[in-house]
Amino acid sequence: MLSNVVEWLWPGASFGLANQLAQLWFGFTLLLWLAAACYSVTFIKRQVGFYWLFFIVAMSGNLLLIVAQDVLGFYLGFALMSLSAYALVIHSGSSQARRAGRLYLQLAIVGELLLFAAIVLRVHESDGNLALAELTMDSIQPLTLLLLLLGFGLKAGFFPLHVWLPQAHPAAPAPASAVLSGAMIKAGLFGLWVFVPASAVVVQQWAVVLLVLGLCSALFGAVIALWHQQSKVVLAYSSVSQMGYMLMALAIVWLSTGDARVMAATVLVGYACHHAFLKAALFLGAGACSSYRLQRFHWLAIGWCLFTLVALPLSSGAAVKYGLKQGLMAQQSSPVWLAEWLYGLLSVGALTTALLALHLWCLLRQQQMATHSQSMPAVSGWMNSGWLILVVASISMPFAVISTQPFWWASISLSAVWASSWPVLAAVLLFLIVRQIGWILPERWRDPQSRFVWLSLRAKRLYQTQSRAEWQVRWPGWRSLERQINQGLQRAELLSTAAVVLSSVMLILWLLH
Amino acid sequence: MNYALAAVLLPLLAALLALGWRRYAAWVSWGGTILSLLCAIVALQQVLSDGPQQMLLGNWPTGLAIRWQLSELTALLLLLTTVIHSLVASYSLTSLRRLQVAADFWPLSSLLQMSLSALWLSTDLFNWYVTLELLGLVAVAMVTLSGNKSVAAALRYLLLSLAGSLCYLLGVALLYGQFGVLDVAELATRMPASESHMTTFALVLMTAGLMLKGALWPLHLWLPAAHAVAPAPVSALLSALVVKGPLFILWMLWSQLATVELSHAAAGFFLFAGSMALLTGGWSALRTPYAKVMVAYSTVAQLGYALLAIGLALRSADPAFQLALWLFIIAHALAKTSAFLAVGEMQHSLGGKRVQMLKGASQTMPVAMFALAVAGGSLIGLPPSGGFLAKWQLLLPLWPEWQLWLWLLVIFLGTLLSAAYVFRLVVLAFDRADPVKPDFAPQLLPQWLALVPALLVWGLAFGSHSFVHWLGG
Amino acid sequence: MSGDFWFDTILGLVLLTLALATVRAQQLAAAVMIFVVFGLILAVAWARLGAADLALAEAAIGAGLTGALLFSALARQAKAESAPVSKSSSRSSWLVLLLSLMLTGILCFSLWWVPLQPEHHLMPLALEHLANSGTEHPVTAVLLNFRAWDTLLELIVLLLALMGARLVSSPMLQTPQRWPLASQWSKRLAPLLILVAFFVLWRGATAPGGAFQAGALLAAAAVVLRLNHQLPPLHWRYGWVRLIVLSGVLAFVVAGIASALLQYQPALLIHWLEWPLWLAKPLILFIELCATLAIGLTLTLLVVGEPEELSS
Amino acid sequence: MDFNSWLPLLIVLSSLIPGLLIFTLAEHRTLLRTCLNLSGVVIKLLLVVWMWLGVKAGEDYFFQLPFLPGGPFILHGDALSLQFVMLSSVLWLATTVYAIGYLENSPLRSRFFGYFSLCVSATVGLALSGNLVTFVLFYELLTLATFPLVVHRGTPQSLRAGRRYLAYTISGGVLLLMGAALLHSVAGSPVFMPGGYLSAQLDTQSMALIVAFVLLIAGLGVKAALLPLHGWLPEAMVAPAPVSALLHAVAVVKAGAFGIVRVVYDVFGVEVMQQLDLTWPLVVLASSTILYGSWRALQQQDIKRRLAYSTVSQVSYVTLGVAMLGPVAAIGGLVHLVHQGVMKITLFFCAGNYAETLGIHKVHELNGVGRRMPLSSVAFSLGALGMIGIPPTAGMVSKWYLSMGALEAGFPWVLGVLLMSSALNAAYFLPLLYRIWCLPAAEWPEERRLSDRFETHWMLLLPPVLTGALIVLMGVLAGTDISPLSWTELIVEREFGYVE
Repeated sequence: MLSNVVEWLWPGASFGLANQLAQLWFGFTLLLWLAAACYSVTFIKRQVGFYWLFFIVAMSGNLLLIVAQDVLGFYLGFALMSLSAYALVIHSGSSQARRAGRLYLQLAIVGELLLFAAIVLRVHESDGNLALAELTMDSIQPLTLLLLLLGFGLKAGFFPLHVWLPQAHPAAPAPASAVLSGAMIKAGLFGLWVFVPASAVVVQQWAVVLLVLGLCSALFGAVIALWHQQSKVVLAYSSVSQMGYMLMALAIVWLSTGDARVMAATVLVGYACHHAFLKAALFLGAGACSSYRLQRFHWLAIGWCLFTLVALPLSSGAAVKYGLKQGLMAQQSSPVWLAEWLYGLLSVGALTTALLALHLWCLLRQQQMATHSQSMPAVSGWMNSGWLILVVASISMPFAVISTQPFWWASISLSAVWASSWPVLAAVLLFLIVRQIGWILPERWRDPQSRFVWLSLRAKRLYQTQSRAEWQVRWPGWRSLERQINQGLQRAELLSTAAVVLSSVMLILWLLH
Repeated sequence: MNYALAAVLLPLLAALLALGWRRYAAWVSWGGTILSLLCAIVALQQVLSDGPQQMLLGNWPTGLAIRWQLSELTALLLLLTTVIHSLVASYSLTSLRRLQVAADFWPLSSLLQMSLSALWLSTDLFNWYVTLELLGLVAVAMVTLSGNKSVAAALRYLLLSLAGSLCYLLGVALLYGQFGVLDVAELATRMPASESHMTTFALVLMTAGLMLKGALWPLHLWLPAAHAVAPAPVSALLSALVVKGPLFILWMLWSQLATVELSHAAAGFFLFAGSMALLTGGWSALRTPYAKVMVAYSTVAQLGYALLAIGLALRSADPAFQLALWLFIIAHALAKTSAFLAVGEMQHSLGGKRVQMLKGASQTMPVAMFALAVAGGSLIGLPPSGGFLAKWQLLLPLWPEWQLWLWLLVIFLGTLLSAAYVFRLVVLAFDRADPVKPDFAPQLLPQWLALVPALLVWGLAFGSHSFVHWLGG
Repeated sequence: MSGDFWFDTILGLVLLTLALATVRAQQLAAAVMIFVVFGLILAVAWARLGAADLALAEAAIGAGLTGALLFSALARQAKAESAPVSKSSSRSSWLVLLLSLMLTGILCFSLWWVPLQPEHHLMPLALEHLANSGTEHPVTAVLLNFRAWDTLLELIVLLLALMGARLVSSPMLQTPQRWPLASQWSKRLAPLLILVAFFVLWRGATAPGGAFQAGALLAAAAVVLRLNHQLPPLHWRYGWVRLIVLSGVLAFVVAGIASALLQYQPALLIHWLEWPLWLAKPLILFIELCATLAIGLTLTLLVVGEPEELSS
Repeated sequence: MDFNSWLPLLIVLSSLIPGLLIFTLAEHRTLLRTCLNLSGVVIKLLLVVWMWLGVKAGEDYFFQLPFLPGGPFILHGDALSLQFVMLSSVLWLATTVYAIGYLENSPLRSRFFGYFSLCVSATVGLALSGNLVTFVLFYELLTLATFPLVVHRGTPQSLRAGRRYLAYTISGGVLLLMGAALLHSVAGSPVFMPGGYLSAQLDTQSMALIVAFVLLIAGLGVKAALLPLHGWLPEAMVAPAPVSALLHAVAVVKAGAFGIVRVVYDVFGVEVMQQLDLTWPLVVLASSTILYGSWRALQQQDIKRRLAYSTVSQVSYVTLGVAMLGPVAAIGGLVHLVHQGVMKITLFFCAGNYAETLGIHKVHELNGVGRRMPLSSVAFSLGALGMIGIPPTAGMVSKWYLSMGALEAGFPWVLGVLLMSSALNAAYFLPLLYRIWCLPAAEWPEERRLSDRFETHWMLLLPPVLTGALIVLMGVLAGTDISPLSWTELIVEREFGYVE
């Protein structure tokens, strides 16, 4: 554990990685960025300077927020990350990207402000303590909690706050999407983890809601994804879905106590790590799929990632899912019936996730087929290496990350294998049946447009108004009246009049006196 | 006292010499002024060290003789007169050569200085009449210096001035008829005790006459025409000095001769007249299309402050109002000198009488324009000018008396109006799009001389301690 | 009702009538003429009131000099252009009338309150000091000794009047053609007038009279001579003309300075215009003489001075 | 008198004397003028640094001259005044360099630089004023010295702006004068002291104190551009860029804000303010100004006008922080005095650069400027981000302290105001950045290309780049000893008697 107060930076600045989990978080984030960087070397072809500038700023922001041990440092990192990501989103310069970017930026700013308010309130609640470590000890006001949830939630992108995700991810270049989905949205989660004091009463009450919300998000994301025909949109919705699981994990962390909490935290970090690698790898794959000629091992890698996504045994997914279920059952704060219901619904979630994976596989294949693969360039070494890092990391995660190893071992027990496999099998079955029937999604249901892009345009019109003329006083006939007065004031007879008036005044004065 | 006497006689001698020895009129007059300036300084010093002094002319007993009194106030006014006259004379030395009737300017201006000095020193009702008459005639004669175009204004000025003098004289006669003395101090011992309709009427008559001569609202209408038509140094002298004479007498009359009730009643009138002067004078100055008329109206407005101060001083025992009155007089004299000299200089070089001729003056005649702006700053009352000092002295005792809030409002509005008309000129001067080209190369020295009084008045606030010490008791 | 009463009443009525007639006269010349008559009657009135000084002064200045001034003004006027009487001016004349009436009313009202016998503090004082003043006549004493400063300033007033007049260039004086009778008449009249003038001056020391009246008479003589071309043009550029015009004031100042120097004592205050007792009478006489000459010449120049003579 | 008491006067004179000398220079003496200017700047900066070190070490700098009766002319170098003095001296350096480049070959430079130096003298004098009378004196002088700069261009438009400027500021000055007179008549004009000097009059003269407060705030509010009195500021933007930059963004408006600080803390004092219940009206006023200014800024299509309205909004942060009467809020307000100055001057420099180099005045002309003028645009972006309050810029620091202070002082709704304002700031600044960086370039007029120069004249480029760097440094290095933040903490601790 290294923590380090730096006197000469902003007030209270201190850095360090508080515990093993934070180290792990830092580690996977760093790896993710490195992989994306490798991938970007040849993938990015226009406006390279800008791309790298903002890539690096976003990366440093992301790393800073993990490393920061004080509020301001965290906020600095968070803001740097989320704002410079805007440049990554609109990098392609297409109108779609700009629309998506606008929505992203609007929400990022709003989120930033809400977060700022939340942080200020939070610090105020704890008597101006700027050290993160001391924040978690205190109670929390409902308003602060709400603001925190909204602020971080807008970044984390779970269910009701996910609106920017399906827009921004397809617009951004693949490596940018990878880090967006793999690392940046996790930062929101990380923030919640860091800022919300688990033991506060309010948190205990709200966590149950969050648990349900997380599951909703998980189901919603996966189901909506099936409607979409663009691979990156599907991936984005998958992220929404997966963030739902992670939200559940977080809620479990809050709800559980003692050792169970440590376990739940491990699950949370493990889940984040797992999802980061696989989603980044998938995005890289999806990016390569549209404009590069893929080799067989590429498809293998994509397959493995999907395999992991649906949490089939031996993958890291299975481990973290198992951990999640364990955690859900281990916590005692929520009603038992709710936990059991949720436990059951998690299987439905797995089913939908599997459907999504299959849908995605088909889409990617179609994408590759649709283009003349021979005329496509081959995937370059840099890209391969970036991809490779992620896939290898994904495969090796259960072994490399010691804290999740118990779950992995547990997940290959027979019951666990069955529990994780039957939804997948059901999904495959369902998929095959649908295939067999030949039912395809009606045209008008495909790619539903999000209303939020339109709303963002309206919002923009609201604040980009034309200047109006200043309010001016106009008096009709003012000038001529004034001229008359002036002429009157300078008349010759005025003197004698004045003399008379003066004399009368004095006379009256005198007589009265 | 001897030096005060010298300060009165030197300009008289200079005037006589200048009349007789016409070739060197300018130098003689100028030399006389400078010498009298030195004398006035010494006189002030003596008063400050030895206290007030008095002189009975001819060494006859009190009552029979005319009594001269040299107090701190009169010494200061004497100094003011000599300072302003020497400044104007210096300016005229450099600029008056272009005027046809220059030779007549010198004796007249020296006589003006002499008569005003005599007025300050005197404490005799009839002697005041004579000095007033003298002052009026000098002023009229000087107005006519600019030739035929000035005759109408000068004649009007003459007639009204005579009417004013007659009113005053009538009042003097009534008082003399009743009390048989002319010395103010003696009258002051008798008059308030035996107050009657007669004395009231005499005071009213004298007030009317003095207001007419001093161009106090509502009897100010002759002033803009007369002051605007005169040559620049003359306007400066008229506005800075001549109108202050009647004001001085007015204050002496009401503060010394009137009963408390009467002066309270009169104070209301003075306050009203002062407010109206401030507002209408300021407004007229703002709207007039001619530059010098504007400056002249500004005099009308500024005299409103003096009237306000008189009114307040009559109403309240606070000596600060008196102090404010004298400070206004001093600051206005200096500022107005500068303003008229500057405007005159610009009018001469740029051609035209309208305000519009000042377009671009800050580029073509920067020093003169600067002088005008600086003098205007004092008229507005911007710190640290003398105008500011005076206004400050007026505001300080005014604030604690809440029932007088109306006059605060008037002062506020008057200040805004003065700012409006001053900056109307200044803004025009910064016009670079369409500047007025000078007809010939502007002379630099007169411009600098026009600036001197403005700078003096801006340094005034730093000497305020002395003023308070001298005037406030 | 005595004869005196009737005489005074008639005098007053005549004065009022003349004043009204002056104002209402249609022609300027007539107005001037009536005004001269008015001045003469007024002098009589002063005489009736026992103010011989004033009567003399009024006769010399009000009737004689003012008349001459007005006549010369008439002569200088180009063809009388009667300015159309505008409505506004008639309105303002009503105002003026109102003002005058009001003034008169107040004046009458306050005169009602004037004590008939004012408590004169100064008269006994003046009489007491008369012996030290160098002259026997109280008026002269007041003018040239007790309140000499006023007189000095009044002399300057006169000087200023001349200077003011010089500055306003006026049209040529239309002198009448040489008229033998007039020139003869003036030849006789002028010495007489000068003689009378000096008599009045001399008399001033003991009885009503003095420099102003004498100067006015002198001026009258000069005007008459000048109008009949029996006197050369008086040019302002002549040194002596200026010297004489200035002489009144100069004499005063020189006398003042000289007496101040004569009585100078370092420790004491200089008393301005304090004549030493032994020198008082000659000084006063000297001043009066100079003043008479100055007044005479000044008035002459005011009346008959020609533009090119006046302006430098 | 030893040197210490002369130092404040010397600081004022160090710009006054070069200014007066410059007036007398002929137009073509460019080199001499530049030397005079720069030497004045450098000398002033050295003196200020000296004083800064002294004040830090606990020295007292006090210069006194008899002036009005009961109200001497006092220059007093305390921690609070040094905040403002330091700001104006440093920014004067930047602006002088900028102005020399900006006005290259334009007429009437002697006049311009003369008045410019006078303005700085007045600003510094105002900062160093030791009592209310002296403050009023310099306040008016500042008005007068600024006016010629506003109308420097001499076009009808700038003359109109000048008239408006005068109408507002002179009225404000008169109000201030009246208020000062009232206070003087109540309690004299002693030296500004922490905690105010009016508590003795609190019981007997509370009405007078309230009236005086209203008058003073109204007078100061004109320069500080508080809500109904802000109308001059956007108009005054027709002045040349250095004038808008230093004077309107920094000196003049800050003079008003600084005056409010003085009045609230050193004349009335916290206790009297609370007793008289004067706090919340000021807070409400400042808050509404913040929102209104931002809202108006949104509607402006002219870059400088947009920046001007932004100034209206941002300067009220200072007022807001001061008005809330809490130590943390005071830190926020006072540190924003510096931060906003540096940020806004950067923005104005850059706007000036755009206008000078490419003739850009309107928002929609900014498209793609980022490629053509990258350094200026970077500086501009930093300034804009700072205004929004995005970390790690200086704006974030002040916003943080203001928010914390609002909570601490019991005005939680102010946090909402700050958030709204930040949102509006983002709404009017981010589209500019978007145009600058993200949109394709427009066609510049041929004569504006200036192919032989990199971006523009180096003298125009250096100042914004330096101040832009400062924006980030002041944010990142806020905890260092030389940062404005720690100096502000010193002020709050020492002057306002707050101990954290």
